[in-house]
Amino acid sequence: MSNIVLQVEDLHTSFFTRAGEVKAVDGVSFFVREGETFGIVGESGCGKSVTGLSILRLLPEPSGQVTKGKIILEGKNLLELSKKTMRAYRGKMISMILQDPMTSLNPVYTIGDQISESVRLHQDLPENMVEGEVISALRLLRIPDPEVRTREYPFQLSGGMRQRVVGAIAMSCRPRLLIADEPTTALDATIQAQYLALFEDIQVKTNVAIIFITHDFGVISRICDRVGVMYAGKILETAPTRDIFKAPKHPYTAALISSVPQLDKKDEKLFSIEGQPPSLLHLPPGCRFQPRCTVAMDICKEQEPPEVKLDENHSVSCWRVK
Amino acid sequence: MVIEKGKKKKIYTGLKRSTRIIRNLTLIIPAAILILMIIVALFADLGWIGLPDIGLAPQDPNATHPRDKLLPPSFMEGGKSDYFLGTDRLGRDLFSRVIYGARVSLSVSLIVIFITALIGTILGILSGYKGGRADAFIMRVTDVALSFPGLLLAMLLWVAIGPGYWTVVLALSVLGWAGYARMIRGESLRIRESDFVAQAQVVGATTWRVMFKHIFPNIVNSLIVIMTLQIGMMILAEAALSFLGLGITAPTASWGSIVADGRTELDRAWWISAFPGICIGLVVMAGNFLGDWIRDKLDPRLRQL
Amino acid sequence: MTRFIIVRILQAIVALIGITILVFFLVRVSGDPMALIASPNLSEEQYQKIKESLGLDKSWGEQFWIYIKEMTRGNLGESLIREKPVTTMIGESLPNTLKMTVPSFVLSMLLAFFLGIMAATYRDSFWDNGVKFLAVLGQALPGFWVAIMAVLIFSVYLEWLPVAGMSTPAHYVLPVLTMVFFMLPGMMRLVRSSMLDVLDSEYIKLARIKGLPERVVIWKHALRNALITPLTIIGMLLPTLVVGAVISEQIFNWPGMGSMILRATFERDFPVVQAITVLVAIMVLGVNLLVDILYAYIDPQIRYQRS
Amino acid sequence: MKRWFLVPLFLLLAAVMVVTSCGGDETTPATTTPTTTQPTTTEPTTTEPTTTEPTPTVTTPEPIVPTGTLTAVTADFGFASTDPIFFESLWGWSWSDSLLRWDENNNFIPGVAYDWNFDEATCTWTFYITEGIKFHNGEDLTAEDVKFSVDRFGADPPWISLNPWSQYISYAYNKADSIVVDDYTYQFVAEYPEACQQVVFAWTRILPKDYFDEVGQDGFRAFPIGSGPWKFKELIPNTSITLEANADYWRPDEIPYYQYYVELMVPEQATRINMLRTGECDIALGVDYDRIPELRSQGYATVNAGVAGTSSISFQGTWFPSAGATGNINVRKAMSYALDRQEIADTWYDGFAKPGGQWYMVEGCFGWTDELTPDPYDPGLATQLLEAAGYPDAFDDPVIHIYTTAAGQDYHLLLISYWEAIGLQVQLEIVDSTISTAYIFHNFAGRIEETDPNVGWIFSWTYNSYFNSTYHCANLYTSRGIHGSGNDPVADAMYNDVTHTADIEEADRLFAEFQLYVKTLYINIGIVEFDILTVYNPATVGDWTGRNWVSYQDALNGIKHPGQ
Repeated sequence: MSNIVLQVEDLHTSFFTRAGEVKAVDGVSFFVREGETFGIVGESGCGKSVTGLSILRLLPEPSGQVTKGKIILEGKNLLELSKKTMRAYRGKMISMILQDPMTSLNPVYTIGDQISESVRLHQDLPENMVEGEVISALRLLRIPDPEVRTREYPFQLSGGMRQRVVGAIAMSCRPRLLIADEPTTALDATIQAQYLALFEDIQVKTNVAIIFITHDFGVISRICDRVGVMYAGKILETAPTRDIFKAPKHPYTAALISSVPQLDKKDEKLFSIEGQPPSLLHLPPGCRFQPRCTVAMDICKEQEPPEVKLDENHSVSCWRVK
Repeated sequence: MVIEKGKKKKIYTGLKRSTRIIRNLTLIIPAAILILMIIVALFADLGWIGLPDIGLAPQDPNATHPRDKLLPPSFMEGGKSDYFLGTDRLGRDLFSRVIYGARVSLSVSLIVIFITALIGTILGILSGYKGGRADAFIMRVTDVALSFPGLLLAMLLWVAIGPGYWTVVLALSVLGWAGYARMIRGESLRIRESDFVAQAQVVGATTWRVMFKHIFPNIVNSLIVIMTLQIGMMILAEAALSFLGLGITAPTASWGSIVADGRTELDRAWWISAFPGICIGLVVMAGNFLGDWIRDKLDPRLRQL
Repeated sequence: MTRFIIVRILQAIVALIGITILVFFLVRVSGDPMALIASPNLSEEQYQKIKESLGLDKSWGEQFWIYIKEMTRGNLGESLIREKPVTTMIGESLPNTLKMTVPSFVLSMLLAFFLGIMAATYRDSFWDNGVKFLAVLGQALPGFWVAIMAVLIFSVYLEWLPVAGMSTPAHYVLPVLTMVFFMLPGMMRLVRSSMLDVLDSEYIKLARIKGLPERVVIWKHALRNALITPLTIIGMLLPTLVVGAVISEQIFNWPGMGSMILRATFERDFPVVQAITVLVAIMVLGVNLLVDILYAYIDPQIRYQRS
Repeated sequence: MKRWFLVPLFLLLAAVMVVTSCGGDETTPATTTPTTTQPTTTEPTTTEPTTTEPTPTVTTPEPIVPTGTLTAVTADFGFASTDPIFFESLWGWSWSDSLLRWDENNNFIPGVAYDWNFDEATCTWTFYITEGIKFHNGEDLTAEDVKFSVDRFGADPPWISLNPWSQYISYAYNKADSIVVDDYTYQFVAEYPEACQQVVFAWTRILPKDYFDEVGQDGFRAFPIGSGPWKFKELIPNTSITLEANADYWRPDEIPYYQYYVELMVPEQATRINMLRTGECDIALGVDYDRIPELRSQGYATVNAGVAGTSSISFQGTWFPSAGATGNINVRKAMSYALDRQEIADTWYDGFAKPGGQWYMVEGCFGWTDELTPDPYDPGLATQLLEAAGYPDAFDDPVIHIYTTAAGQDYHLLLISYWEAIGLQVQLEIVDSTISTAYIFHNFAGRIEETDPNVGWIFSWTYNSYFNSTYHCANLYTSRGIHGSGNDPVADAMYNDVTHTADIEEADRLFAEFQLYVKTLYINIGIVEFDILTVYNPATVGDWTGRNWVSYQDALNGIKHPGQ
């Protein structure tokens, strides 16, 4: 078993709005090992992205705040670092790939400019070596003609290529942890597949730990080693990908998996979950999934289920699981 | 906000009661002010339904009482009860003048808004829907119109056709359409791409039909927002023209012209400029708030307008 | 890029001709310009003399041709009242106007960008609320009213600043501030909202993810993008600039173009009004052209796509 | 974007608006009638006795040394010409000398000519020019210059086409010959004896012929020189004019006390008053009468010109059928009786005026008679007169038009309200100054025509008066006049008598008779005779000893420093 790169313990993140406190992340714990991909899956608005931003400490100020918990990256609690040190960690130790390749590159600077910025900042390199580093980052993401690309502007590239550039920026300093927030959602299916393959490739080459945030179980099955299912600010089930597909323990996980179209079961009707996720301002009493749960019991409406460890890698929060 | 779009709405679902009341106040107060002003304008006198002697204005706005000149408002020391808001240099009743002034100021701005919205909408839809050369041409003209000083045009018209009510209307209209055209074009461009427009085209609807049957109903919201926001702009523009002496001809009162009349008296008869000035401020604010409210309600995307 | 600029210049020239035609024929369509220019009581002989001297005895087409020809030579006609070439009159008054408008413009822009960016960066802070307050103030108060009040307060009662004229630097304070009041709120509001949009964007998030210091994020990544929108509408500031100049010159007795054209208007000095309108049109087109070029410089998409 | 917080903000703002406005009120006492109504008027004193001693030459007894700068603000430079031939160029009066002058008792006194006489047998005026007068360029003023100036003054249009005085004068320029006898003697041969012609000589400013010939008319207008107490320094159009004292002025006791005189054009009255308050100017011209009590109470002084001004209205082309309602004398009479002159004098002029003001006729002026009384305020009689005229039914278009420029708007609205009170329908026509000038002066090109748009219209005239207004009256009342008002043969004949007498006293008597007659024609209705007040700051400006009964510009060189 390789080293744990990131350990998140009981993370609480809230947004303080005029309407009240919005508990976007409400007690999330997980860890990622070196060279491993941990997937966070859930419907939009469940707090996946906020978890990612909390790790980077890039919540919108002053409304968003981590109220409780620990984020330990290689032994250091990120929440205790000074702003300056944290900044030094970003890009160098942790990096992130954002969802929309069309908007996540600055339109007025060249690709080379945007990558070299990171390189210069985090790697103490002589100026003549910067470009080489930039090009090697582009190569890492298998971008053709990297020498030409460095002089181009984002709008001159296709969506897929832009997302690779974003990846190159993220990987330019060989971080220990990469958070990928729905990096493939905006891409076409074929390009998506290529891009996912790239991730595996990168991981092999750099041994980076990856947190892969997505709403798509298909993607999870393709790339993740372990997965956490998140619902309304909480991770309801954590398990190795294979286990979760084989035997989902939480009704929500089960419902999500059954709503994924599968090629081999053509005639079956797709399952969908009734109702809407709850307002994070006014969480239902008891289990947060209970209003939509088809197998809810009385206790579900009264008390929040505790986390139950089924084995070393599989834990679940549900009254039905004992 | 970094939180995703879907979530943002949910945050506001449980608004506090006080917040809701304040939100409604931003609708109720401006709407009340505007409606009040329109009523005042309409009922200054009832001459238009054959009852010239009945009306809100206590006096003829142009009747002079030289011995009562520059009297302060009746609620102040030295004021006379005949003149609620005091008198101007010729002893004219300021209250009556402000009431009649509402008629001119509001009618000018409403007429101008109607004309400019009409022209702007037609050109905007045409430009956005047709695209190509027509679009390029209309947008170039719009760019120039947007950056051409309307004041100069007002001067040119003043010289060419002489002063008067319709000169003011024309001066404010000639360039005013450009703002609408640019905005409507953007909206039309967006809607042009939508499926129902394509569908209409597939079944062979004529250009004009598509433009007004399919595109127009989808931009009405934005149009209403801009038109509301323009009320204040037009009132201010009319006031600026009056200040420079390019406005409505005397003795007809408009809010702008009363402010202008009073500007030389500011140091000794502040009420002449202050009351119509407050009316201008109120209506401008009311228009802006109402516009904001409608925009938030109908089309939050238009934040930048 | 070059082609883009050339196309824009050509378009500007076409637009200028359009405006000139418009202005030229506006007078003529609305009636015989002689009726405007000459008094109804002129003797026949004098009437003809004036008509000839203005070239009004020729056909419209011919007149227009002469007008354009003279214009390209820098001859904008002669004032009817002052009996002086319009260019001379402009030469007398333009420097004064520039002395007031240029500092006002520069100051407004600097303040608008500084305050707008500060407001957007420190959203909902003291800065931001101050900026929003100023914007509302600027929207709802008639500028001339504010200027008059400023004179009453700062010159008459406090006696800090002179009332009118332009002889010392102190004379510039109130007129310049008046103009700033005209221009600043709208621009500031725009910079703020543009900056807010940029700061909300993904690439700013990415820049932060990279670990860039906040000042680099704001002043390198955000600013250049945030500049695009305000720059494209800088041209639209011209009307405000002109209104501001005319009104401040009127209030502060500044012997510039604004006072001149206002006088000319009231005197029905048609050639002057016409000439200045065309001149301003040239200015407008020039500024738009400049903005286009600047825009192309800032936004690489335009720079590359059109070349 | 939440904007709720703007609601209280706006209320605050409205409060600020009111409060700041009130601020003005606190320091300005509400129009208190000044208890100390002692006008700081300096009684004009004759500075020069009418010397008739033979050939005096310029002597220099302890000349004044001009120091400091006097700054005045005025609403408008008006026609802004530097050529003293123009009636409007009152500035020109500051840098030129005239052939004759007059004193405050309306007597003609020496100007450049120290003596003059009229020989009735030969119909010849002989002028004896003071020796040693120098123009600002150092050249001597001689009879050649006088001839040049007199000839130019009376010459035909078009080259001086904008001068309404010379316009009338050139029609009736009673000139047969103009002769230079020697360097300092000039003769003017008239066609008939005319005592009032001295008015023309008093108006004629002597220009340097050689300089004029050298630089031409345009050059002269760009930089005019004369022999007067002030030297032209600089004119910036629509901005300022600067004069410099002529320290070598040939009348040593009339050398200006100030070295520089700067007049700024400041159109806004509020600005002018503010400049006075802040000390940016010493003298404010064109201040409304109803502001004067307040300014006096704040310590500012006023100086009253020796000759009052008049305000009247005149009817144009009344004899044409197209004149409409004003073609009927009863309507015109009714308009006169409808005016409450005392109220106008008390309110608009704040008591600095009295009923009267027939065209250029002020108490004590040439041709004045006490019988020239204004009509009383009698709305009852006015209504009867209107009934007698059959107004409004007898007229196709009963609307009466009165025109003015934007500056005169309020005053005219005041007049109109009196007429509307007796049932007249009056329309105010705001015209620009060009059109107004064209209507009033018929572009100096002759008579009103029946087709002219202003036939039957009314213009109002508010102006400083002069000691002798015969020529102005010719322009208004006679059929040769340029104001389009006169068309009465009796008036023409009576006027002819006034101008065809060699005896000035006889002319005075005849002119008074003429005035009484033309008043009954109701083509001019006097409204008020008002004081001409100039406001100044007594902390920076001393006594006014100059010839203030002629014009403000003629008074400039007599303004002393405080305590001087």
